[in-house]
Amino acid sequence: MIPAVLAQVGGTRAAPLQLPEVEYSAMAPALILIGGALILLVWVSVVRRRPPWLWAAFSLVTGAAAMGASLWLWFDVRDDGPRRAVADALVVDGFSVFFFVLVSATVILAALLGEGYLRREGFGGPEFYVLMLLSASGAMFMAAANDLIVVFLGLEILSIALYVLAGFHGRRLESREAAMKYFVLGAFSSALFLYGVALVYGATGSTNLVSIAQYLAGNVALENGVLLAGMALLLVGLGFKVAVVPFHTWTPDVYQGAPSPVTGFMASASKVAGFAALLRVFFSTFSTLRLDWQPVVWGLAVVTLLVGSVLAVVQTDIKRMLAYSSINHAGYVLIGLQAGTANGISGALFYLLAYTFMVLGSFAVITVVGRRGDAHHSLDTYRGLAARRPTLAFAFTVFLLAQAGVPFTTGFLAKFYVVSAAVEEGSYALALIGMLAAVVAAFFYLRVTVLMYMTPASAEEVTEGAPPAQPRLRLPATTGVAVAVAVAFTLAFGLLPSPMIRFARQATLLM
Amino acid sequence: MTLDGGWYLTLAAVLFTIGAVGLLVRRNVLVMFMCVELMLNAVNLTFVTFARMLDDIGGQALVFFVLVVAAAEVVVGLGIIVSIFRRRGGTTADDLHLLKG
Amino acid sequence: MGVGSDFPILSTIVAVPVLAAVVVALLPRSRPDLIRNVGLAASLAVGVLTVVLAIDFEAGVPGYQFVSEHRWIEDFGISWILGVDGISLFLVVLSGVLFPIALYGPKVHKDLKSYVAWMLVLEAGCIGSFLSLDLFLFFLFFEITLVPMYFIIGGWGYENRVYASVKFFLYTLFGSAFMLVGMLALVYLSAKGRAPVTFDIRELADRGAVAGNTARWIFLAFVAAFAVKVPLFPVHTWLPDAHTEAPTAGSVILAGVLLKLGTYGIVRFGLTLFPQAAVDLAPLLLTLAVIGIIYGALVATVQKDLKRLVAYSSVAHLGFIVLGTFAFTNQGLSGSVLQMVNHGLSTGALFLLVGMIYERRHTRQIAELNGLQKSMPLLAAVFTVVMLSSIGLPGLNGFVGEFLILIGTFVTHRWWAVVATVGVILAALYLLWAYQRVFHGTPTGDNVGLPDMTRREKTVMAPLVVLIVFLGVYPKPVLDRIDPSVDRLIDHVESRTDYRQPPVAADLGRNVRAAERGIAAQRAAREAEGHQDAGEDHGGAGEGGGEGEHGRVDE
Amino acid sequence: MLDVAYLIPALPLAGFVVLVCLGRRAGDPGAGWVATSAIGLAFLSSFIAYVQLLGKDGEARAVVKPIFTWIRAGGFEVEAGLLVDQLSLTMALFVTGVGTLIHLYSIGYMKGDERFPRFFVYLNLFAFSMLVLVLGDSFLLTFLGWEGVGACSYLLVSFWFERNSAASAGKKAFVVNRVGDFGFMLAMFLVFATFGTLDYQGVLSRVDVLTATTATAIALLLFVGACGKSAQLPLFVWLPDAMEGPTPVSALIHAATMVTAGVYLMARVSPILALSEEALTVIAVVGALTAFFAATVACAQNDIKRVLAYSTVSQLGYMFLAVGSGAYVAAVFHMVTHAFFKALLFLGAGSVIHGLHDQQDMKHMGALRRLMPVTAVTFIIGWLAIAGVPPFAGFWSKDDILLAAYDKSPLLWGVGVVTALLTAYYMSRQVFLVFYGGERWRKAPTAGAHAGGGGAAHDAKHADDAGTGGHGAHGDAPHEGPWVMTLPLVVLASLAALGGLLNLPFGESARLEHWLEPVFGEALRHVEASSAHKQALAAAAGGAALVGIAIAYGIFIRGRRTTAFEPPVLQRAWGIDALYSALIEKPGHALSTFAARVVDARVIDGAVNGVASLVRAGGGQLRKVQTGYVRNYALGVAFGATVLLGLVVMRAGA
Repeated sequence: MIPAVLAQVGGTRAAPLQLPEVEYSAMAPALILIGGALILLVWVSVVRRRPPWLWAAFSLVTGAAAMGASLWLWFDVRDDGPRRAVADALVVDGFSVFFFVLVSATVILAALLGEGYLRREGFGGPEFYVLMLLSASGAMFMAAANDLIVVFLGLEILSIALYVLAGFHGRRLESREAAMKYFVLGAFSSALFLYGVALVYGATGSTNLVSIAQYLAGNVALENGVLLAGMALLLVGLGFKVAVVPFHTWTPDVYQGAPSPVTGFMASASKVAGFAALLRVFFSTFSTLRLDWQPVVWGLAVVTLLVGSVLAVVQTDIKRMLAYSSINHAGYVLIGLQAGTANGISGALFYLLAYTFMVLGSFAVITVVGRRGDAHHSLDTYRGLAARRPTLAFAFTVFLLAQAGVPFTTGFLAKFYVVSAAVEEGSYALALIGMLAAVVAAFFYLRVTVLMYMTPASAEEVTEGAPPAQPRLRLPATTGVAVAVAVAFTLAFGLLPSPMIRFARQATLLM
Repeated sequence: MTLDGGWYLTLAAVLFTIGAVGLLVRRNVLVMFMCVELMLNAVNLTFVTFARMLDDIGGQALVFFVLVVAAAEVVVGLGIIVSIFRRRGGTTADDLHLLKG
Repeated sequence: MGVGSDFPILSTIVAVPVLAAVVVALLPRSRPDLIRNVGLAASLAVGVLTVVLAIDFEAGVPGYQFVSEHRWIEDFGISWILGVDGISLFLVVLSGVLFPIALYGPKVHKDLKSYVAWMLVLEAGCIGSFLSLDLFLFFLFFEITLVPMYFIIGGWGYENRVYASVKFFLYTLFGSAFMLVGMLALVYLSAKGRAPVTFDIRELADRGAVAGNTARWIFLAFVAAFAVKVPLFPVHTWLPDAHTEAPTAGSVILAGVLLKLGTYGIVRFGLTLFPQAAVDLAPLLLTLAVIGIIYGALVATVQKDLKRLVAYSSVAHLGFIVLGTFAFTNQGLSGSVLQMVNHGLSTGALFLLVGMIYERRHTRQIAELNGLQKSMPLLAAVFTVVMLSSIGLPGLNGFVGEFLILIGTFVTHRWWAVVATVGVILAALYLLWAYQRVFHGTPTGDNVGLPDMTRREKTVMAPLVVLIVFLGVYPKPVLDRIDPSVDRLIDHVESRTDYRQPPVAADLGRNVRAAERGIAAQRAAREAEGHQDAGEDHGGAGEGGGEGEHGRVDE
Repeated sequence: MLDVAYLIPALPLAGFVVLVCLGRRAGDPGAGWVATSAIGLAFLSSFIAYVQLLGKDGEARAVVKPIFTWIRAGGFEVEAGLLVDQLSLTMALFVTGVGTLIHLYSIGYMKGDERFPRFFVYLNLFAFSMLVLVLGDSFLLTFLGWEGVGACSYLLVSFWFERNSAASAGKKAFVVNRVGDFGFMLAMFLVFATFGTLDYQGVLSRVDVLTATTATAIALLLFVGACGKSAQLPLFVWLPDAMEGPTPVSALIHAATMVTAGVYLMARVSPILALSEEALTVIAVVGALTAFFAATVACAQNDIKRVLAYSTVSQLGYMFLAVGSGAYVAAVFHMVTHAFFKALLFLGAGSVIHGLHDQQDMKHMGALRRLMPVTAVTFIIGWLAIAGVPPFAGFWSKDDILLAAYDKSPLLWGVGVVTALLTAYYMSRQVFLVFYGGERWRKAPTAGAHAGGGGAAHDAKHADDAGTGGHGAHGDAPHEGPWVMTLPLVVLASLAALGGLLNLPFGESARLEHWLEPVFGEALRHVEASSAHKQALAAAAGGAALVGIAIAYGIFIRGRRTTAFEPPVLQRAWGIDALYSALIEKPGHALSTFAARVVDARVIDGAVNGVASLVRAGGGQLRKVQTGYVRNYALGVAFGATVLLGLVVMRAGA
């Protein structure tokens, strides 16, 4: 925002200082989240000894308010068209609002997840919620960014909070290690991203996405090399965030090490926000350079799909396995991007929508099964789960099969959508590779169902470390609600997907 | 003597590379972190240079954002590093490889 | 017992098992009887509905009947379109018949609730696949069947069940991957220009937008999915494992219904959507089919496990069905469709019988069984009938289909038919040999004094045996319903390609019959009284056939 | 008119259905009487139909009685109907006639068997199938019966399934027949491809459209089918083994009726055969060779039933010789007379076996004529008939065949005459060994311990089951059976003695020929030869028979020997079974094993599992990259960034 202001100042030296109008209403969801976080902070410093559920309840309310504001914005944008805010630094169009909604949903589900987890692990404070809300606001800024530097700011707001969240469970060495790795690598990739911003700025003379697009449309870029190098570095930075191979290396370690609800939140919000920026920057801003980035994205999609699925096959830790699975999912979203059409983008959006609920649901189950100490994530823990907790096992099965792309789930439609976009554009090979990777991926999802349904629990007692008898798993009511919501979403919109498809499609068209 | 903008850019690129290589080869987390700072400042140099070349004050303003963010990162990063290595003698990143595979 | 014309019978048939599955899932685990009864009632209701459907079905109409069409995912051009024609009708009836049998017949030793629920979901999936006229909808049903079957094999199967169920799932998914891409390619290539995107196969077939190499590739992509499902040599190796390890009901449904999804898919989608490609690539598929026939039979011969033997016999039998499909003659295709039903009945029955043996002896190893006929004469007798049906003995159902397939293939692809006929010899060899080892001889050890079939087992086998005999003796009601649709399909292929069915297969035969009838009529004049009823019969047949045939000749 | 024809197959079918429904409740001998009356009434119906047919003109005697449309698909349509003409009715008459007698006989023979009702279920089903075979109005309906009788044969041969030899024999019969069916099916395909129909009338009235090649192909393919069913070279191997079945089964199925189906089929398609001289020659040569070959083997067999089995093969060879020579009437004539005397011989043999408590080895028989007078007398009549001694039935029919063969080729005639000599010899040997000589059964080992030839012997269990009761283990004097067993013997003996009357070669008395002639029409070849010529040939045939008997007399009565010329190679039927085993069975099994254990398990499934292992191994290798060291991860990111930068720089430069 301020650069634009300064630019104006630089341009018209003698003119009086004209401050851009900050349209608060346009940024309401993000502001609500930030406000909520601040209130929580103040609250906890002023009033001591509050029952912990209150923090969760407040976060839920905040999330719901953000969701409400997002929906209001949605109808507003749909009727009156996109709104630019803060001197063109932010744009509130259908695309942004789609992500506002998605991130708000993430917040709500993660708050539900967190409550049970924090209570079980004995964390009383509101820090988790504060950080989560702030992180989510960063995600919203990324989605609404109309300027590369705002993307960077959003990215950092998102990430810095996540670094802390990853190391939140201080008693667990894994958690701290995850935080350290995430932080070092995250900072490294931020630097790369930022260098990319700088090069693009140098090549086009602006960091504003619209200006860049206009410049590229109007001029044959003189310093094409600089521009392309900048674009490549942007891809690296955002690719890191969404875990695209080969920038994915942090993902398994961080997913495994971070507290389970944090992993769930990270897997959804962080990936969603990263893709929001990636899709907007590449599809809309760099659309004239499509021929340059399409083959690159093609290649990234292929290695992401293959590496994600193949590596997941050999994992023995459920969180790590899902980390690779999330890498695999990133590959599918890239298929949508690679198509480079409105259909592809709406496919990608739909994929992210479906993915958010599947992955949060999965981590909800994992949180429960992880038991006290958040330490039981070996696949062996899932032996015979169906016999002990049939409903939980069924829910997990739904999430796993949906991720595998079984029909009548949103997961299937998501794959169908992006693959159809690819096929429509003639990318048959990529589509086929995607579907074949899904076959490999199905193997490791099935493995978990095999353990839950087809393996007796008794065999587990042989492995050392595990207690002789499985204590009964405690499913907190809030987590139960989260799981139920995720299952309902996955199945209901798997059966009648039209509203969600239209949502994604309009979001793309209103970009 | 006036230097062509290209030299600044090259310098920035070299600094950036040094930072990156440093991050890759050093094992002390603090040093690694400093390398990141070096990279960020190389970027700042790039921004300023481009702003001069383009005669656009905006690029120079961007540097402030970067500095602010870098400061925030330092705060959080040092916090994490301290919390991890509080009970350890050194700050070697390689000590942490519980998670792998 | 007709139903109102606006009653959505097809949607009901698909919905009833799903709703019943939900109901079962909500029932308390502690009420196994209730669960069983709900499941059985639902599947019986579906069975009755399918029979009503078959009765209400108008025999002479070649097109789709009872079509129910609802918009579903408009953005993708996807609709909920169900319809039935002669090709799918009896597969639906077969599913309706086999599911109650599979649910009621074999005992379930654990977790009845999930078992029943999965079976009902499976039923909906299978029937849904047969009824779908929307490519996307078909794919959904086609894929969803994997899930319940996976859980049934993996949850209630034998020692090696996990390997088998995962193999089954992934193998099929592998094939489907190609089909999904092919399907999308077809749909989008068909939507070039101003035409809207649609998955309606009637519309897609009409447009016939893909041709040449493109069509061939897409056709192959479809075939990849169906070939795995059929299974066609050399992608058949999931089948023996799945069959062997599945619980009895799983094997029954797998062999009886699920495999038909593949052959049905080839007929409905392969031939309808890609006539030219199907004609072009027929030699490839015919060759694979023939290899499957011989190879399946040879491998079946040396199996040591009874279920595995039956599984390989399925490979051979399904080879016949594919053979008939790509013969591109009325007989071959009708035979294939009929044989799908026949194979479902006889192989389903065989698996039930093997399951009964397993219940008593807890082994499927042929070497551990002998002389069972001594103590179980009735079971042996039923086994004999079913075995003879599987061998293709005239008078039992297996023969009619097999013969039509072979004769239909012979007129267009002579040498393939000749080699395939060798398979008929081999079928006798491996089944009789197995029968001899299991049932003949003097029983020893644990094989002495086993109880014969129980009332429940008799109840289960009775309808199958009756159908096996009925379809062997009087397949006409079935063929009369299959024939017009098959005719239409061949017409469709002929109108889109240079291919022409040999006249002998199309109508020469009928002309001969007509000429004969002329002679017969003269005779009848002399023997007025004896010939009356037969004359009526002839007249009716002549009309029905004439309409279907001559429309094509004029084109 | 002729609606009674429907009853001919319907009655045995009804009997079958009734017996199936009754199950064990039908009881012993109730089931037997139900079955016997069913087929007895079928015989009556046939006879009524015969009388009705006589009331028509010669040309109008072919009547199609439609039943229902069996199969219809596109241009392919099969109306199930009965074709009642002279040929099919002749067949129906002797099938039901002989069948009734054998049913009756079985009531006595099978008495006490634990599966007595089931036996008659099968018998009635067989009778139904056989009648469908002969009365069917199209190839496909004949094929229905053809396979039906095959299945019944399978069920009946392995009736005593406890014995592995019986079980194997049943399976072998079915499978070898299937090889023949392969030919039959291909023939039907070819017929359909050519004519567009499988109806006999539709096809046979238009044979002129056939090219010579197609005609030859159809004829030979049908002949392959006939070879299977009628046990001709090279597919005869199942018939001797089929003697494992109960003796009435051997009599009914493997002597009188089913095995003649091949001859019937050839006679039925005579208009097609007439178009192909090559096919006729092949048939004649195969027939002659089979006749000779089987006769040599029969000379060396010790099992009373196997002698008769090979004799049946040999006699069937004669019939094919007749067919090949265009003498269809002679073939049918011989078929009928053979049905009489061979059924008689089998039933007699069954009586002997029954009386000796399942002793089948002729070396352990002898001098039975005093103890079993009825059996002996009737058996001797059968012997004279088959040996070709005038005026018994066999002489006349065999004479007809030899005459036609001479017309075809003197060489074939020569083979026929030598075979006639051998026939007389081995049948005499049998009679002398069984009914004359010393009472060797007194010191015979336990029944079944000494397996003759191929090892056909009832187990001791059946000795108990089938015993007529009242006497214990062996050592009892051989005895005659009850009246239900002797009555059929007497009736058949009279038929065997007088059967020649059907077709005496004198003037107008050639009734059968006259009756059948319209069926064959131009296909039938008439031998144009002087009567002196005919008489000389007849004398030669008769002489050969007498020489054969004389030789046997010299050896077994005069020489009092019990063994003569019986080289192992003949006992093993020229080693054909071993040859098949070595050439087909073993390589086939090896091939199947290879396909299952190597191709399927290793190659195909190996590839499938290999892909899975490959993915796993790939994952295992790839995860090594994920070292857990953060700087390695950073290196990964840097590497990826470098590659991307390199790519875009290359792109920008290009």
